[in-house]
Amino acid sequence: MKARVTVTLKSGVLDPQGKAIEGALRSLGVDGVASVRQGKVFDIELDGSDRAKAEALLKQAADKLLANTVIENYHVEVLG
Amino acid sequence: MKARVTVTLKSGVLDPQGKAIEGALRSLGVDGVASVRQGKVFDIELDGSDRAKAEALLKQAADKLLANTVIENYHVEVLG
Amino acid sequence: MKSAVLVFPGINRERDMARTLRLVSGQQPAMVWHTEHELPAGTDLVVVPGGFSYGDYLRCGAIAARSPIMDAVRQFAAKGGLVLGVCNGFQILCESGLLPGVLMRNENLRFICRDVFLKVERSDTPFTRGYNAGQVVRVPVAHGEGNYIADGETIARLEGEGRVIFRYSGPDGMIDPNWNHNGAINAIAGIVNDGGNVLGMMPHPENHVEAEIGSTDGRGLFAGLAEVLKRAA
Amino acid sequence: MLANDVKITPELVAEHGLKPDEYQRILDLIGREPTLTELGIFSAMWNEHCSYKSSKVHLRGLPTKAPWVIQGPGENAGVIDIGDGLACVFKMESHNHPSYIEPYQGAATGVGGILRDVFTMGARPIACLNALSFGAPEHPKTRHLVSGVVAGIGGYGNSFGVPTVAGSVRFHKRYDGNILVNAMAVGLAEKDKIFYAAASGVGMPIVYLGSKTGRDGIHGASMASAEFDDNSEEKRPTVQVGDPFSEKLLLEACLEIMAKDCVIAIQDMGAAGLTSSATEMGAKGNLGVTLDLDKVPCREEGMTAYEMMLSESQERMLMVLKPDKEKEAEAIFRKWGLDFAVVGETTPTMRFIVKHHGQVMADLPIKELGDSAPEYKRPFVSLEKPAAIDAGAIEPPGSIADALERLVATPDLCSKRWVWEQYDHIIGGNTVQRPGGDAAVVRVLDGPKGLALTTDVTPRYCEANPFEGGKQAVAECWRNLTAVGATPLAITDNLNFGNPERPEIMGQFVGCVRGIAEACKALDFPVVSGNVSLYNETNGKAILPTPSIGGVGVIADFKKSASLAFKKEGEAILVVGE
Ligand SMILES: Nc1ncnc2c1ncn2[C@@H]1O[C@H](COP(=O)(O)OP(=O)(O)O)[C@@H](O)[C@H]1O
Repeated sequence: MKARVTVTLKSGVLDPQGKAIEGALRSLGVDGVASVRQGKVFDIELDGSDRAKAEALLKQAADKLLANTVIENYHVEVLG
Repeated sequence: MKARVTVTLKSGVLDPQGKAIEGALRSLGVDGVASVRQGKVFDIELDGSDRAKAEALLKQAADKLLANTVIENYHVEVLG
Repeated sequence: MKSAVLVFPGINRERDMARTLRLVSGQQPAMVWHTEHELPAGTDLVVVPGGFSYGDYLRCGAIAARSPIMDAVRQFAAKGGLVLGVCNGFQILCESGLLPGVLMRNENLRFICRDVFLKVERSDTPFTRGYNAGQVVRVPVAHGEGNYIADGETIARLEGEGRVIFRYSGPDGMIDPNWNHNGAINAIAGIVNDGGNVLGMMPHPENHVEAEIGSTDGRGLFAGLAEVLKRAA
Repeated sequence: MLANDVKITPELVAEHGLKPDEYQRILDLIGREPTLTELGIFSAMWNEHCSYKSSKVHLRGLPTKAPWVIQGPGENAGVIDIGDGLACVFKMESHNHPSYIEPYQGAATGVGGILRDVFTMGARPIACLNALSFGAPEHPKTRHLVSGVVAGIGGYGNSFGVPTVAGSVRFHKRYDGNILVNAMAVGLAEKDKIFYAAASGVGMPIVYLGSKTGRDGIHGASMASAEFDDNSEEKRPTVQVGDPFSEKLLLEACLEIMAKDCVIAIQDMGAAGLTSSATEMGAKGNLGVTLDLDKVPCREEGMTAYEMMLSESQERMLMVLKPDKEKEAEAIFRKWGLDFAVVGETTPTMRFIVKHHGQVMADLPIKELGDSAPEYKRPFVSLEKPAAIDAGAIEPPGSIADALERLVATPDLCSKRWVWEQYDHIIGGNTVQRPGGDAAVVRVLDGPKGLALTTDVTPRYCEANPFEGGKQAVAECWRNLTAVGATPLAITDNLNFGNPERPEIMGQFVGCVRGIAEACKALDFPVVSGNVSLYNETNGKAILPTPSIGGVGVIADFKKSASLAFKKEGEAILVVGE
């Protein structure tokens, strides 16, 4: 089974990379970008075929490791 | 308008990060993960409301800066 | 002083740290592998050294923070044991919950290696006995992600409780954005936990303990610790 | 039974960079048509990079011996005796083309490769240097290339944990389409504990160590040969991605098993991967080698023998272990989380045999693979020397102060702090003189000995007069070492030139090499390792001839090294020399 975990910064948390990208886009002449926030995706290949079990597993992975829940939110999606 | 650009490594390209995460999940006792590949997301706030224009803009941003097209693929999604 | 230096895969300043501990205290530290479940008996100082544990993949310090030895360190700290985390060690302590906040990418997104000036805010902690409050020391930094942040409440508490121990400053002790090379909030370079027994800092005092190699400004930290531990013993 | 899968056509031969007469040489050597895997093996072994076919005859003119030279060119790195039972192991190597394609990863893997060369010999790396040449600052690609290359060098070295202590950066429009990234690594070992590539003993296990093999960096030729299907995206030749974390583990694991005396021979899997490392270990030890590719740890599914033999995946090594130490060595590698697999053995046959899925994919004479590579005496001409400029005919500057200000503001002469601050130059706690001076000085262990390190060359001198330019580069290196108080001991070189098939380029090469040789002989300053990078040109326009010289010197007491800064007001300033 394939799944994707997306980890994004909580709103309010400063994002120096996003800020820098905003600036870089502007200086590259890409206009119309109001703001950028950078996050991560994890494309995960799972053993087994039980969706519910997979989701539970991914939540566990995200809580334990993939996200730092002090500053990040995560979203789990089993693609099947 | 909100949009998301997802940047992932082309298949076949070594992903040291994904590899390290796989190992870490295993030693944390999260079982059933066969493989992990790490990518990036950019959550972008855009001026204006023309979807087609927004998509073109994001493609340009991805080509110029957000993705390294030698080793990465990207996917643009305007969320409205 | 019976110190223990933790060794995680990818850590690379453990040898610098061990040499400094030996130079200053005259005693060889124990090198403790990350899969251990216990610290050596009688350990009175745990040092989490700098480097790139697990390549700093995922987030700096994230994977190391979850290794078996860190449970032992948490127990050690809970009993008041002294823990020092430098650079990656600071990041690991934050990721493991022993210290609040996180270290983000440097403001200019670049790795920066240079000497910086640190203002020592307090001298009444076990880590700063060797310095005077307000003293300015010159020590090097070498990091890409040293930009300390935490939520407003946490920062207010840290400041209110006097837990900011080191700040990036000018040579005269002035706090000025121009001297804050990584953009850390309130120019924070090092903090302690609420018990005052766990210190995390980005700069490398262990690389400035000899006059011919940089300076001796980093020595005070280790000499102070050795003194405190000798008195306690 | 030899698996003859693909008809070898002249087009396929050409795609593998082999000339018709070179292919004929292969036919004569093996007496039959090669398999595709064999053709790949020959192309890897006989390309310029591996075989030095255009440069070899000239490199023989370089002085490589001195009483303090322990190992000259020909091994992974050069080795010199620095006294007190210690040896200094060092080499410089280019990663020019990959860095132009993907600056971050290209430069990073360049650093990774040269570090492996050094620790393969049993040395712990103690310093890195680099010599970088970029196009004109105003060229649209330059900014991107500079920031990627500098970040890549830092990204690898900082994480691996070796200080990058010196280097050089230049800008010139002749590098617009062809930048140069030369990386040098310096390591320290006990002088009687150096490890070499030559295998010994028949029936010894050949062990694969490090990261898994993927389709990294497989030549464009493989695209033409691999059939296209739904997975063709998977088969795209890809850029090599560096993994400094794995390399750091590989370093620690290698040094640990070397200390436990498990190793007979060891070879880094460099540019031509499994092919060159396996053949070199066998050929140098006068032994045959049989590889079983089914045992090779692979990152991707369905890799063919051809792909495995040509893969340039990084962070890998090949070793011959003492059979009774195999278990011990394996335990050490597992502890560091690295792959470990017995993939073959040494044989008495002098054949290089590659098996995959029960079939023989290659069966070649191992000595001849390296020894019978073509060697060219390419024609060369010396270009007309440019006429001397009459200094009197040049308008004097209005104000010396203005002229000085303009000079120090030029990209070549301005401070390079913005570069070296991105490199960790203090890790190790031994950096006595940091970047910014004439040469870096690094303390040896706990002292008092120190090593002085520098890289130098002035390409415009080499262009104007290759012989004098070659001499000058060595002399400059020598001066930088003596200026910090060191006794110069030996050099490594990285010879970057254009297309050697053009006589005027070959003329530059020959001239520079002769100049280097002359200066090295005069100074008793031998060349102990080096690297040649040819075909650095775009659209028929070559780079400036750029023979980078990396020098090593020794200081008895690091505390006595001299630095560049004025120390006090009112002191006399002396000019020494002509
Ligand atoms: N790429 C680099 N990496 C590390 N150090 C560098 C690099 N480029 C320049 N430096 C350092 O900056 C200083 C000045 O460089 P350069 O202009 O080449 O020196 P010079 O020509 O005076 O020998 C030297 O100390 C050199 O080591």
